[in-house]
Amino acid sequence: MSRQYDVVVIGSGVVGSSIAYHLSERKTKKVAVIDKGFILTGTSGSTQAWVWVHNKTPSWYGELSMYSAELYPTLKKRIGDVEYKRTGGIAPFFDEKDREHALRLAEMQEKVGIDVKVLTREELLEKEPFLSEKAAGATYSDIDGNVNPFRLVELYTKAAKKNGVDFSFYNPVTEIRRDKGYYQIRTEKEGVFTAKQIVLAGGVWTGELGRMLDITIPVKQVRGQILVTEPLEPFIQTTIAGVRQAENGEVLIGYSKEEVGYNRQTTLDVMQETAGMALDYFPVLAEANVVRCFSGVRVIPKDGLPILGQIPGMENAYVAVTHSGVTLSPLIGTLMTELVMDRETSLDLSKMSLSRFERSAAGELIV
Amino acid sequence: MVSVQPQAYVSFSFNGTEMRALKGQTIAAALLANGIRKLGVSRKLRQPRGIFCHTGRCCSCFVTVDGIDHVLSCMKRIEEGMKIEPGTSDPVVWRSGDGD
Amino acid sequence: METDVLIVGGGPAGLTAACRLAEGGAKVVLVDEGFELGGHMHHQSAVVRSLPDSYETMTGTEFIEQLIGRVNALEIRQLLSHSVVGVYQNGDLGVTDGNRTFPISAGQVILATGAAEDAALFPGWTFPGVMTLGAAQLLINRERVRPGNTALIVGLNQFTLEVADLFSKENVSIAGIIEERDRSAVPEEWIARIHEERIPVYFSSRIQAVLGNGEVEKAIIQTSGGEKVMEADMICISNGMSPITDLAELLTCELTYNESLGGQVPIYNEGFETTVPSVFVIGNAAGVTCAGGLLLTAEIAANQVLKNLSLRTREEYLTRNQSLWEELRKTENQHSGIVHEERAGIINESVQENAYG
Amino acid sequence: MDKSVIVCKCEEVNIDEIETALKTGARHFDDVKRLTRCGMGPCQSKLCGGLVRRVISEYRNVSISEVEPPKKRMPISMIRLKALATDKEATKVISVFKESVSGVSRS
Repeated sequence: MSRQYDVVVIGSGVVGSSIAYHLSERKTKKVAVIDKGFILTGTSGSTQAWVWVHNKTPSWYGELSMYSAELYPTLKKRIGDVEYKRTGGIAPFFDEKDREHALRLAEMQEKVGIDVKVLTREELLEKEPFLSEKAAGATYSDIDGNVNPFRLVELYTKAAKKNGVDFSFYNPVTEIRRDKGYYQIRTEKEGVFTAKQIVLAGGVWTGELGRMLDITIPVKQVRGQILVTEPLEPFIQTTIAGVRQAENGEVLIGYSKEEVGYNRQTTLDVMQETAGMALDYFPVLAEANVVRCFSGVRVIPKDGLPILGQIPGMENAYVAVTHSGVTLSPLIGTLMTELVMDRETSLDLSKMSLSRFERSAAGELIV
Repeated sequence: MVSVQPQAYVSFSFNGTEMRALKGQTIAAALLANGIRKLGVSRKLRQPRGIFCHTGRCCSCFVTVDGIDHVLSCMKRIEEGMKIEPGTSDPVVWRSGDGD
Repeated sequence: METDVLIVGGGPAGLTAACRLAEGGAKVVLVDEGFELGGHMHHQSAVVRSLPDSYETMTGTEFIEQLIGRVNALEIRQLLSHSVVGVYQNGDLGVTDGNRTFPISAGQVILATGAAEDAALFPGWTFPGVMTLGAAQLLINRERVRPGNTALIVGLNQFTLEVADLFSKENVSIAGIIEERDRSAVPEEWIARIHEERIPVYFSSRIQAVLGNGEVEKAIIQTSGGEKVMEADMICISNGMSPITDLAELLTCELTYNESLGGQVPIYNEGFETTVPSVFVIGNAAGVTCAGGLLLTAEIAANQVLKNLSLRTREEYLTRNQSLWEELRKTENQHSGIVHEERAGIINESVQENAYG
Repeated sequence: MDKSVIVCKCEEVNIDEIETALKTGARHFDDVKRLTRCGMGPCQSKLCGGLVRRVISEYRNVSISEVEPPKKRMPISMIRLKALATDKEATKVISVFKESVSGVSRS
């Protein structure tokens, strides 16, 4: 027996669950979400969860992130308290020579409306008194912040369920076929789901979903390892790229990148390097206990930029896959809903089309 | 007190009160020998905590030793002159945290 | 640091393996997070019941002291108060002394991490005065502190009997033993022994509440005959043990669930080698067993490690392996809750091929 | 049993909270952990691992072996940052600033 839906979203991570929630707000279509695991078993449950804008490049990507960050304050009223904090974001540099680069970044971002300040050491230490005096300065913007990713995905899901979305967990998709204008999605545990429209939002596994439709979605897996300390008295005010203090006092530290496929092991090598980095930033952390280390596998499209929109040549099939899913989720949910429901979007998505990779392969220059 | 052969004693303080314990005892045992069972409080509900497993695993016996927080009192021996404070140093911020 | 064999855990199993390996000519490093060797057995003032025939009758403490004597006489690098933090990418183990973390590179790794006592759920189990029975035993025998004046013990088993003796010797009175199971599910021999000591046992009972000003002063128990308020300043949990497998898991050893071996336990072959080549698991970490079982699993693994290091011929290895397994079977059938087939049940055939092929 | 009984001692998560998470479709220890924080405290589920699994298995009416145990994480026990830190040159850890700078020079 087949289950009939208007839209099936594959993937219940921060991107998939946001899309499902935003679709469900229209209350016109029957929506289902299918996931091979449970909410938060993938990347969305293993992230630093910065809502990060100010040094995203190229500028249009920064601009996109800014629009998304602007949607966060209203999210609380719509789905509940996701513990979003607009703390301001700092990316410190330790070499005075880097100031020149910082100024160039600020100039570039200003053109799209992102206010980036380049801080002197004194200004930096005034904002973050416990930061190492070795820091030479930093780029800073008010727009950045962080969120609790667990609450975020949980509350997107809860709100979507309330609006009638069906969730099917622990149910891997094994096959997707197109038949008489409908998509037949075969699953391991619950048979076939039939849908008029499908959205691939499988995060790090989206490439595999694409293969089921014979299309190439070029994403790579990049592992990040993060150390977590015991809860400490609040001492970090802003969101610092690489080190942030959560609401409960835990400090999350790390910014590592390794391409090791889906391997989510942590390694003592990177943990030690990360601990070293933490002390470079905040010498006061020396006596803090590290309680755990976790790793997440980020999905990074081949060119690092979001892949968003209709799948070229495939009617009613859409893809939404990006790094920075946490930052971009409110905007992606909004835009994808517009696309799926209204067939047009309030922002031009053409730069993010999957077709750019074909064009690029054909030698066309893309920026 | 359990019957023992005479041994050396060490002096230490707990919450400012001078105490004495057998040399070689863990901090947890030294405190227990002085009638102290409440070693600290839990993080969220601030309920008292004490020795549970005494093998370094359960993490219920945290104390502050010479200013260093969250020392497992069952895994460290008492030393002459140690200043022990109860394990009450967790910040009073409590929300669900982040990260897997 | 480099070594032929790294042994994690200095309890009876780890010490036995260390002795055998060092005697056999291997370079051994022994790491233990405690500040003395011996593990739980070090604080067992009771006679060890299940030692193989070659041993004379002695208490756990005496046994361990002898074993430590043997270890100290050998050239074994001992790292006490050192804990294994985790694993490096190349498979080396990371060890810390609390001041720095460094790698140990070992051709063969033996996990002798022991077992941990299980907790039990009842309202108030988190309060001071509630502790594991093992903690109470250790406090008396090693720390020389009486953990309380009047104890309620949750759970009636072999270990309860052993510590009940100790309590009576040290003038800790026992208000009662609370056992969830029905009387018929408990061996008559245990009940008889408890009756001799005049300790009340409440079958089909559980703790309903722990009362006191932030620490144990009284408990309300729910018995088949209704509620009963009992005065006690200590509640000791004797709820069995589970193998400690943290490091085995980090080393990506495959685990399986086996109730009679104590829960999650690594899969191993007939040399106690896990699914990760050259990583062995022995003692309670390989399934909670009796004292004799601890030593024999260690002997069996040491035998194979010596073969792996070419310090023992294949023939010597085979003969010894066979006789050790025979002895293990005999000892465990007699003294531990392990139905011996359970061990055979988790022995992975693919691992066997790997080891013998 | 009283649903307010604490199961995870470090994070003080009770039976009721665990069952609420299970109602949303959580099946295994780590699913519940991400929703409730059980097992996320200093002992890293060493103490509550078995207890939580039992609560889950009773609620789901499956044997304990069908409830995945918590994924073990490093460090095996808590460690001070200074003891973990190394002088070894960082190769995998990068600076966000440097990364954005390379974006600036690219465009």
